[in-house]
Amino acid sequence: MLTLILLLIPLIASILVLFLKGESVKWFSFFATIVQLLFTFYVYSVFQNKEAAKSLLAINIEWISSPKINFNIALDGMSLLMVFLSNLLMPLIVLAGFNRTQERSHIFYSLVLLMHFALIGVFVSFDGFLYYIFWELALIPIYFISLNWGGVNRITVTLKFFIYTLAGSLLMLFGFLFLYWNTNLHSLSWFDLTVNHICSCKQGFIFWMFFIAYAIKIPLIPFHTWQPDTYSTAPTQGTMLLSGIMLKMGLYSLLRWLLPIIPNGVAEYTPIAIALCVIGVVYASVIAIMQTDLKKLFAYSSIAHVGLIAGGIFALNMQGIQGGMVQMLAHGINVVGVFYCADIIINRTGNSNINSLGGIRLLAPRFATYFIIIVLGSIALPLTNSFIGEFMLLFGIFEYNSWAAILAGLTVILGAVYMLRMYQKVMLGDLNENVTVFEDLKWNEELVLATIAVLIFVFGIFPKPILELVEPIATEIFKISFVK
Amino acid sequence: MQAVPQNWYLLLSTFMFCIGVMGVLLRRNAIIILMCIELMLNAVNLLLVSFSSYAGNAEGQVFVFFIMVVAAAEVAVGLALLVSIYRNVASTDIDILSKMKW
Amino acid sequence: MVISQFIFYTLAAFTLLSSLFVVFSKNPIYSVLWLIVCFFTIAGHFVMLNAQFLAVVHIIVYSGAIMVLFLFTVMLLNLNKETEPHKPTLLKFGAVIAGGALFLIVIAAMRSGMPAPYVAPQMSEVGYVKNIGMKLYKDYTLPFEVASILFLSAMIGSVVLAKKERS
Amino acid sequence: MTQTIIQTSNLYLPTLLIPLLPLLGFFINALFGKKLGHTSGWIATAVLFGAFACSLFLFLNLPAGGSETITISNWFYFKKIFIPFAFLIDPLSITMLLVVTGIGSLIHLYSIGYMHHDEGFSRFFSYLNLFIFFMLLLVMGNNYLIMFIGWEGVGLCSYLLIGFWFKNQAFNDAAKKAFIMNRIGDLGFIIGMFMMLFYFNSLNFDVVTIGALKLGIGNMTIVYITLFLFIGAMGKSAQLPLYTWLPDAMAGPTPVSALIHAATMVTAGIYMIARSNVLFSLAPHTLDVILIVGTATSLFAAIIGLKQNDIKKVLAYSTVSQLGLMFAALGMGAYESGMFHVVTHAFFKALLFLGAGSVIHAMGGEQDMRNMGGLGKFIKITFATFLIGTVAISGIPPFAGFFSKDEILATAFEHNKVIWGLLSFSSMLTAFYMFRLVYLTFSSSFRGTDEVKHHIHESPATMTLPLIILAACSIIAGFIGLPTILSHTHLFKNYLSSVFAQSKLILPAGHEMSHSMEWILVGTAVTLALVSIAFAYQKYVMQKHVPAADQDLKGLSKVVANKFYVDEIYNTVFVKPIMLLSDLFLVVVDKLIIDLLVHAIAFITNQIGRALRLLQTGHVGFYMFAMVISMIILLAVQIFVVI
Repeated sequence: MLTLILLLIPLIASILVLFLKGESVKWFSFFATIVQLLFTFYVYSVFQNKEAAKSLLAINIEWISSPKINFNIALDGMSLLMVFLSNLLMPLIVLAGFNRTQERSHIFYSLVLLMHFALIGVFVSFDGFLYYIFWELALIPIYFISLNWGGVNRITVTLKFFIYTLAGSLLMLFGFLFLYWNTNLHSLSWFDLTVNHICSCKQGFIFWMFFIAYAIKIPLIPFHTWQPDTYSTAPTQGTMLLSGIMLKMGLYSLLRWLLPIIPNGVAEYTPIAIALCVIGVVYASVIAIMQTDLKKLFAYSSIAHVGLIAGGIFALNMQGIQGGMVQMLAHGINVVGVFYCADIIINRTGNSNINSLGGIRLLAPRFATYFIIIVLGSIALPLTNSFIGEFMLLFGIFEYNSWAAILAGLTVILGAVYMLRMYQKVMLGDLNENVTVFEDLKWNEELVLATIAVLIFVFGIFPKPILELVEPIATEIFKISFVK
Repeated sequence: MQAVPQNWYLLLSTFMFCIGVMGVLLRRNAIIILMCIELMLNAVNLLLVSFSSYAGNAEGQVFVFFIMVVAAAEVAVGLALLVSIYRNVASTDIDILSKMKW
Repeated sequence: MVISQFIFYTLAAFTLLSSLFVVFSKNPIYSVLWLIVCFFTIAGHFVMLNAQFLAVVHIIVYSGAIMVLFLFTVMLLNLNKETEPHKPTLLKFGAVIAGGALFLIVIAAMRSGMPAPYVAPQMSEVGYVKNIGMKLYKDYTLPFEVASILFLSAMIGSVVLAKKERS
Repeated sequence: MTQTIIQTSNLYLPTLLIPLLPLLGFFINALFGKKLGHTSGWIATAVLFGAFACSLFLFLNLPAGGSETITISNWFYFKKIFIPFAFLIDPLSITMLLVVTGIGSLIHLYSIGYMHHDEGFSRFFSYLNLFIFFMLLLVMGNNYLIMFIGWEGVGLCSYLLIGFWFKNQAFNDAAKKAFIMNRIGDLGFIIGMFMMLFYFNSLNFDVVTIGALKLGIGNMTIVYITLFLFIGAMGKSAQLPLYTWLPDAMAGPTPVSALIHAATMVTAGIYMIARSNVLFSLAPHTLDVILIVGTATSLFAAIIGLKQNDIKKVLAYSTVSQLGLMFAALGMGAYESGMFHVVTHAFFKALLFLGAGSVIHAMGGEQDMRNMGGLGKFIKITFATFLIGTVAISGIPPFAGFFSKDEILATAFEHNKVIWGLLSFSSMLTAFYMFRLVYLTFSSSFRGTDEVKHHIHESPATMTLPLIILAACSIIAGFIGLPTILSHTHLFKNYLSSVFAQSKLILPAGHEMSHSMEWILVGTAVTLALVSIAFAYQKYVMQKHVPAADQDLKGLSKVVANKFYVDEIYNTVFVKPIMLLSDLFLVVVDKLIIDLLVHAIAFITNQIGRALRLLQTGHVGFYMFAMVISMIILLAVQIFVVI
């Protein structure tokens, strides 16, 4: 029941927002997301009490009898982590829009909240079909957000993004249908699928169906070319949604719908998957080094980071899986911060080319401080949130293959290279002639960035609650997906 | 009481239907085509009534009744369309009406 | 029961012939007239099948209303033999062959589904006005009423379409 | 396995306070620095003196040869691997603690004077405090991951402080270079940690040591682990081939160079190896590698140092050279000697840098020695203390450098005569270029402009006081480790003996050197140093030789002055290809291959659509024909195929 409320709050808010006008739209959205966040804390407290959690958090109602589709939502550690991430980022994303004028803001925020609804839905549904519906539903609002509020060239870019992801989803749907007809239970319930595996001879086929869908969403090399364009074109809040939460859908699905469902198939093709991930890490990092567009640089860095997460997951060991989960949270927070900083710079200077920026630190010291904290967080300095995740992921890959770990570990070096190069060109040095005025942070910007900075340190210094939250489910997934 | 085997009705209505199809293919005058469609509809009606009678089930006849309703409405609208087309192109030749392509 | 068979064959022959004439008449007026004949024979078939109500409605709706409409339109547009467009001969052959092929193939397809050659005749009274009336007004009230809305919209639609546009 | 029990030892509170005090200072300075003004410098210095006091308390209260683990919490865990947040207090860490907090507090004091006019005054002190915090974590951690926090953290602070004057992009480049070079080493460190986790399931020093001992001497696993760890040390301690960042790091304010790039951070690599001495002792191959790299670095940097004209660059290369010497000591298994040199070097090198800072302060920012000269008359305290430092580094008895250097050279003589020769040559060069520096700066007459000359003044007391204290230390520090020919008790060795006890059992015991042999070695070393000092005197004081301008250099000296073009080689071999690769990936792979494939799919779909739309002729007759024929075909299929 609590899960259902968690799901319904954004939906109701999304409908109600349509009836509002002006500034009240933003305040209402902010209020709704804060309520949602507080409620998440309550759910977390319930979740800690294992007995009460079972009855309060899961719902399983028959929806369509034939084919057997249930409205099955529940929460486990991983779901809760992802829900927590979404609900943590949502207020920040809404807050980021304060002090910005936007046309038809009530529709915009309605779409944002609808997206929130769909994302939560993806994370809590335990029926394959329901999950697929939410998966596709999440695409619709972001499509319109990018299409209507995006930058130059938005129509082409958004179409490319839409068709790319849709093609992947189609494969996944096909995989689900195949799965449905080839298991003897004829059910898409996660609990059935994880126990009752499909014959291992057919798993390889399904692996590719699912893997490509997720690889496009994550995105992994070579399915990534939609991403840099989309990130740089979409409005900032859209980019934050996309990079912060929507990418995690792909990673989450790897853990939820790929590893435990078809363990043999995964075990068979894991070398290819890891190779793609590791190559992707180095490839995207190297490209990021020479990027001059701020948002594209961050887009490529994001590809490198998620490639590492996916690689750790495919290493199929405990630390890889658990590290992947922790890193999803960390990356979500960092990438939102990074893109918000990029937005502040672009919005103030009207310029996204790092070669024509510089010296901003002289004018906006507070902004510079937050920015460097976020930059350090994303290059995984110890005591920041992404360090432990990266450490565990790399160790996971190391256990799989030490050479792959050394290759993937280049991200430690290359990440520092492109991030510091960017920071130096944008923030340091003397003032560039294009940057004459740069107002320091407004209250809402400071609030967003301060929250992110605090989160970066909190999860870096106290990672244990997160690790403990995901440990049971990580163990379960590891046990199911471990094939001799 | 009915000594005619039902097969004959089937054959008859099929034949009528095919004549209707043939007419549609053969003619270019839209009014004739419309009439051929009526012919096809009637073939179907006949079939339905025969089944209804032989099976002793009134549903078939009710259905025919509704088909007539639809046919009447269709003819009314269709002919109105034709009149307005004729007013524009001064012809009822369907081959002239080939603007709807690509 | 030879009489009923005789009547059936006669009616059937008329039906087919008249429908062939509908298709092959050069003059649209003749087509319309032959179609009226065809409809009458079908009404006859309905009577033969003990569907008196439908037979009457058929005559009223088709022969009475629809055909008048056709005739009226043909005359209004002044269509005659001279204005009648023709297809190339090759296409005409094609059409005939296609129609024939369709007939054959439908018959072949129905072969397995055909009822037995002789079915025990059923003394049915389902076609009586009373029965149909009960059916229509008890079981099919809603569709019946919806049909009237359909008519209304068709009426409005045709008026709107046929009305001369002011330009 | 879980170490959640909180020890209630009397060391608990001071141990906790040592890192917390600088952290507190950092927060105060970072948050309220602007309001505090110049008070922030005093706060930063005060917390460090507090930390120093705590370290002294530990030094006095830790039982001899004992060690204590102070666990604060379980930081995190996965699988069966627990990473505690715990501190290890033993003689080794106390040694480093005293050096870091002691020299650190002196340098803080110095900085109050040095940075007085800088607008980023409080920012500077917050960075310095943060650096000390991370350095203390590095030194105190009881496992490799805590050490790694400090390891990366000091790298970060070094980055922030080198690029302290961030308006200058050249300084920022230097900062970035330092960070990235360090990160290359860090990757090695991380991989080393993975191997330890993989084989020993723990990162705690004691557990790893026990695990390694089980594997035995010469086991390839340990060789790989130690090699990877050594890569980390190469980055942090500026050894060949990763040393190039250290000379560039001189872009930072001079106290930073003294604290981070001479006395403390760069010795982290040596500390780390000394900390994992058992592992390294078990891997003789790695020790050989360390010895070779250390010796090569020592010589290489000394040669470059001969031709540098920037006062800080000379000191930087001398630091690299001295670090190489320390590594050579470690490579020979003489961990105490290495650590001893760390301590003495910390004193005199900090002194030299601070002295150089005082000179630069007096010269109003000028760093080129060709524009100095005769400064001894103007800034007497600086001159005197600087001279003490120079004598100490040159290895003249009884100054500190002599004892530690002599110990290393003696070990080298025993170990391998060639290595001894090379190291002796390198220390001879050291003596030469250090005195070249002194002569060029302080003796003969002033070569700069009158305006600058007018400006020259002695530094304030906050700057001279640390100089005097450090000079005193440079004189007496050597006496904690007197050679056997002079004394039977080597205080420093005894103090650290418990740490290196196990290594001593593993390493082949060297036979005791005869006293006469030792006297000969001491004599040789001192003679060589004196000869090179005399040579420098002859060249720069008697002949008043002034190094030529950069463009007049020719041949070998040009190559040396340009640091053997190492930076340029790295640029062509690594940086340029990566940039090229980046463009290649973006333009060829991303834009051309992948996008071409994607667009090809779209194009094919488009073309099929174009072809199919031609079926849509607009002729109703055609559509009806198509419909009927399709019906026929479908029925035919139903009849003839399916049945």
